[in-house]
Amino acid sequence: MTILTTFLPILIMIGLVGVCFFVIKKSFNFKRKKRGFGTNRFLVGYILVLLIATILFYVLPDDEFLSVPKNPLGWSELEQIQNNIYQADDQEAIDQMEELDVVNEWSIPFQKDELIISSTNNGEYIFILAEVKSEMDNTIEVVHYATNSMLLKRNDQIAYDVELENNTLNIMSPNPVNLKLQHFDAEFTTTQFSKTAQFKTEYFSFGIRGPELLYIKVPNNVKITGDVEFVEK
Amino acid sequence: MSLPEINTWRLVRKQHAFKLKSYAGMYTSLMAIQVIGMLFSLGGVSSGGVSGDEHSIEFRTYSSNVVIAFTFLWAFISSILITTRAYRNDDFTFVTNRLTSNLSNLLFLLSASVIAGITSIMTGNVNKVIAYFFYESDYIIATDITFQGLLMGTFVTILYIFAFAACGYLVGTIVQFHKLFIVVIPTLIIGSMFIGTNTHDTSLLLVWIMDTYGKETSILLFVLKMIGTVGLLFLLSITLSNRMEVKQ
Amino acid sequence: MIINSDGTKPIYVQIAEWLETEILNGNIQADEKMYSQYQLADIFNINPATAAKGISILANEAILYKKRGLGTFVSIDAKQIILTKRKDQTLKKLVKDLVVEAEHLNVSESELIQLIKDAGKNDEGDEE
Amino acid sequence: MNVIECKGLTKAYGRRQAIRNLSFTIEENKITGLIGRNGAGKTTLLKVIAGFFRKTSGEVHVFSYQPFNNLKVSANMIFIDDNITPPTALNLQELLESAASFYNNFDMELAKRLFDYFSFHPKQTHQSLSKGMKSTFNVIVGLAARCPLTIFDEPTTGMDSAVRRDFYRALLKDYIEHPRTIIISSHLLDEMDDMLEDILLMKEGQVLLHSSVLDLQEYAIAVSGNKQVISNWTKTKEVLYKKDIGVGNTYVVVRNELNELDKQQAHIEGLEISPVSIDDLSVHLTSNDKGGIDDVFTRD
Repeated sequence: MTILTTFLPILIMIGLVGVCFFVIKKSFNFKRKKRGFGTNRFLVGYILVLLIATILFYVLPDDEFLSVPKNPLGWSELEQIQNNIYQADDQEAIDQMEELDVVNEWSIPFQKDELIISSTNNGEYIFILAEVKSEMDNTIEVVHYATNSMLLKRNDQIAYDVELENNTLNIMSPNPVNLKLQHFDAEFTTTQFSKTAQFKTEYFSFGIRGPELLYIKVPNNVKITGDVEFVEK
Repeated sequence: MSLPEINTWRLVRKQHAFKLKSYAGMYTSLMAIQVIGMLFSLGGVSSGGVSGDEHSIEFRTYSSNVVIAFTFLWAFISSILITTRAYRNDDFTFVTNRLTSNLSNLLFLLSASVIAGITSIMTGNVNKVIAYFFYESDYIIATDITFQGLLMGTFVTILYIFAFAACGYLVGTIVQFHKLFIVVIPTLIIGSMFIGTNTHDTSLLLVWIMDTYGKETSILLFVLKMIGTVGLLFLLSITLSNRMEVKQ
Repeated sequence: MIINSDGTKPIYVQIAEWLETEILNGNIQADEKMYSQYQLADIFNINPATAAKGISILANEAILYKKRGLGTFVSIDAKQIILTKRKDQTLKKLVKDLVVEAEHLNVSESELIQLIKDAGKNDEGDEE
Repeated sequence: MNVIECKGLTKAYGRRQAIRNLSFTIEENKITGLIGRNGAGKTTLLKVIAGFFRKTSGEVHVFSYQPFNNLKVSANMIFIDDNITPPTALNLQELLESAASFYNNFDMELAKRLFDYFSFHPKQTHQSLSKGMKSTFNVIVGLAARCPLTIFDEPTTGMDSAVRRDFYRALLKDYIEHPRTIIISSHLLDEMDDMLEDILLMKEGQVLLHSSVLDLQEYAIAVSGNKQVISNWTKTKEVLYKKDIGVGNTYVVVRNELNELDKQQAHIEGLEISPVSIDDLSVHLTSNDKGGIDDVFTRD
């Protein structure tokens, strides 16, 4: 078995070379035709297809495209972000973290004096921090932060949502989705000398978006219970 | 009787022009092999997936890499073909000697490599456009390449293709020198792939090639290495064939 | 004239004879320029060197003369020379053959002379 | 001035010597016929002259250069044979244009006129032509190129006799207009001996005879008559060919060293004397046996 697995790629390669040799040799005999659909026209057609595709490709609306992060984060950096979040004293400290971006904000009117925070998430990748405001403005503010150096940080299919139901704040994880991703890569001959960011599957080893954070601020008369950690002021 | 002086370089250029027209098989075979390469990469040159508790991601990568690899093969094989009898003596119908014949072949292979390099880079766009319009996707992620980067990439591709052509040309010339090499050379190449497989998992030759050329990160050094290699290969071919007779 | 290439007579001899006939017929007058070897080569589809030999035969016999840089011309007494030559060589040889053949066939001399006389009567006026 | 000079020229393939110890010179602006049977080494000799093959030993000079791999020789020489396989990607028109770009003296107008005369179509491809048409196209290129040295190796293969005649005529006319050194190899001497100046007769890789056509026409003489008389008569002569006719008659070809007296003597003995065409002569000289094919059947 091991011998087979060692030599199989080589055998496949040799086979492929053989097929290519056959194809090249067959098509090498350029036969000129007096009339009819000659080889010449195939060549012209081929060049046209290439040109059209190239023009089309460069007029594609590339603002829709995501770009590969220039400095993808590794395990240690991601852990550092987690630690920083843990140790954050207040929202100001969070805002100062370069690695985090605000993805979404909610401001929800709240009259009651007890808030239960419920999360369907097991809390692996999202931190839920709460702070009791000094004012009594009858408003709950929620800010969603996500790691900005990850591939997917846009707020659509995989966005968290919050919903108030009586005195329960439901934090709803995005529904599990199967995302399809097209990666338009540059050629290896191009990337050999251009210092471009390379797309790697490791980006996903820490989840899709890296550490995320929901920062909840409640009026000071409200008592909070549930899946939440408190930020002492 | 005084004979007119022959300007070698002018003759080489004439032969080059002649070969650009008459070796049209190079273009058709290039097209055939690139179309095959494109078909191979229709579903993406590589694909993979990650699935966690929340979501799973499937991704497909589109690029010309497969086509470029196929084009390398094309350069190698078709350079062998133009050293075969049917093509080798084409220019001996008209004015030539070994040197001008080889030099014009070199020029022709360079021209063909330029065409092949540009088209092979362009084929990636065909795959990307097809993927964009016909395949469903939630996200498109594109490797950012500046125009300058693209030009350099094309240039590097051309160099690689030309190097493969030079290899093929040498192999073809050696085979023309003695038919025994038809057996010897493939045996050596295939054999070299197995050498080192037990300890290294990959062939020592391939590792060396990858280290010398593929992992070179300085463009200047890379160009110098390529020019040196190609020059050496052609020099060998020319030296060998300079003693060969024209058999029709 | 179509060159007879069955080998009975060398082509340059045929060329020479053709030229002689041209002169005898008056197609080329005395002191007129003779065909060049190239013209002859073209007319008869032969190598110019062969044609040149035909011309040089006639030049040796003084039927033609060469003017340096101008070409070959017909001599004044070309006709006379040709006639004498044909009489001396061609006719004598024919007669010799005739005599030998007559001996083979046991034809007596007087019989032969009678035959010649008869033939002469029939052909009278054909040729001068 | 000599265009081609060979001295002791030998070309061997392994042990077999295709041509051996050849010595001859060909002068400028002559049409030479290279005559010999198949395998006599004609093509090998021509390819050595053309610079395609390397000599094994001896000397060969073309325009006083060593021809092998020589650009100057190549530029002033064109080699036409029936193995020419031009690129399949080019049509006839483009082939003519290519040839014109390589040869300085190429006469496109002549090429065009011959092209039309032989009813070629510019868009035709060479590989679509019949064998005879291929040869015809090749000789058009060979003629129009007007190279100082023009070599035709069996140029008329596949041509019908009318085309052959046209070709020889065209060759001669163009040669008269533009004298140059031409070598034509053929085993069909009959049709072209009139336009040749010299003949180089080859046998088994060697030069048997190199002389002008004019001399060759008088080289030998044929005598036929009674077997007994002939055998007496030929005792002192060099017999080149001998063939029995009927029961008591013989036909012999002898070296022409006869004077008028000899001829008269022969005549008196009842022998018939006739000239030998150079075509027949070349056949007699190059045959392996004095009796020719008949000898194969008369052994007992």
